[in-house]
Amino acid sequence: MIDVMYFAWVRERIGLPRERIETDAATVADLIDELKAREPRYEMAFADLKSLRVALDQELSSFDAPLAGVREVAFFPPMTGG
Amino acid sequence: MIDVMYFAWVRERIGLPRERIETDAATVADLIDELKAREPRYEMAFADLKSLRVALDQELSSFDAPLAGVREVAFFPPMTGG
Amino acid sequence: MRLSVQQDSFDLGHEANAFAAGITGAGAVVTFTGVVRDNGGKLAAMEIEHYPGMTEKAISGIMDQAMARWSLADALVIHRYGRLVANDPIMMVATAARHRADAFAAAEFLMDYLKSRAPFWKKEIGADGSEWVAARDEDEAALTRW
Amino acid sequence: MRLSVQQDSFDLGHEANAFAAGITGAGAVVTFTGVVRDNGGKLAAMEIEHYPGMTEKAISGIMDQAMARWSLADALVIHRYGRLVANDPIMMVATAARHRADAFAAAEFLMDYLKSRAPFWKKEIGADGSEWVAARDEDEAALTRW
Repeated sequence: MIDVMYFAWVRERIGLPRERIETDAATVADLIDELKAREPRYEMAFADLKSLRVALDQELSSFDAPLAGVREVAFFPPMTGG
Repeated sequence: MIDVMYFAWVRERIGLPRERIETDAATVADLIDELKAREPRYEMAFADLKSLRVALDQELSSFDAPLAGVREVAFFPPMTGG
Repeated sequence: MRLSVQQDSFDLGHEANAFAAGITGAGAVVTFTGVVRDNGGKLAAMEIEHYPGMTEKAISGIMDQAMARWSLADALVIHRYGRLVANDPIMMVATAARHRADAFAAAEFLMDYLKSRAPFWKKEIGADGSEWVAARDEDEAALTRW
Repeated sequence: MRLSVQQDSFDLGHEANAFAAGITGAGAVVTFTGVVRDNGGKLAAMEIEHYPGMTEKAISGIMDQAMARWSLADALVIHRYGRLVANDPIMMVATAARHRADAFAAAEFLMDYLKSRAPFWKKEIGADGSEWVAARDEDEAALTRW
């Protein structure tokens, strides 16, 4: 079980801020493929990975990072703070 | 007649903040030579021109600048504002 | 060193004075304040979303880096989230150092990292709809200078 | 645009708020404040001498250059002269711009020119005598970047 969180327009497209997912995905990319296979709203949210960022346990990471031991995955667009 | 002003340690070495001087000096350097010839305190103040700056009519200038038409000459060390 | 991620507004003058009063031996104090632009009257509000937990972690990490890299006497970051209107202060950075070059460099470094590495997302709400603010290429490029 | 060369002290927070309140359409406000360092308790006072007339002329010229060179919404310079003690504010610069890079660059430019081109001279007065502050080579060198 893994906590998956969505922010900004990723959250809006998927329609919820977080969910708990049962997955055997080995990497972030594998998890994304699983999610995209679920429903069109996920496919839409993950259509362009270049416009997405991922954090694993609240640290910026990359799509090929392994998920072993990770409790929290977050997907969001590039940050626009400051 | 020209107004000559001194600031910071130049003022302290010469012992006065300003004076009116009757001079035919063509350039700042000529004026300095005249002043140095007057008294040791002037010679001391103008001993090292590299540590001095000059302003003509309140604009930074150079020692070889002509004095024609100038009403106010100021001598001082490099500025230390801010 | 103080970090505040908050919904409430803050007073630039009050924060600047409190920051300056707390430092000793530092001759140079720099502040940066970000204010909501009204976009020529087209902006009704700005919504700032963030990632609680990661926000504090990311900014603390950035501040630790700044403290280690420059000779800072102190540093402050305040960043708001939630609903803001035109002319509201969004965020503030303050740095104090013995020499001005360190205070300026650290403040710019903190701003560059806050812009692109702290998990905040701005949405502009106008009369004719709302839009997520797009990240600017030059903000990402600004990171390469550090 | 406001310039004040004054003997009286000033309040950083008050000035920062007044400056920020006066600008519109600018998202970025930078302030720099110079404070008298106590040099580890050795400083009794600081005397700042200036050249009335030339001071205002030189700083106005520097501010005009900054306004022309960057897209500034506004700029402020306050510089004191006379007798100051440790922790007194010496001077302040504020800039406002649409983008932070302009506000930062203009504030640093103003500081670099104020340091070496505005006719102020500082004298540090300690328990065991007084000394004119020497100009730093790096302050003169800083001008070459603009």
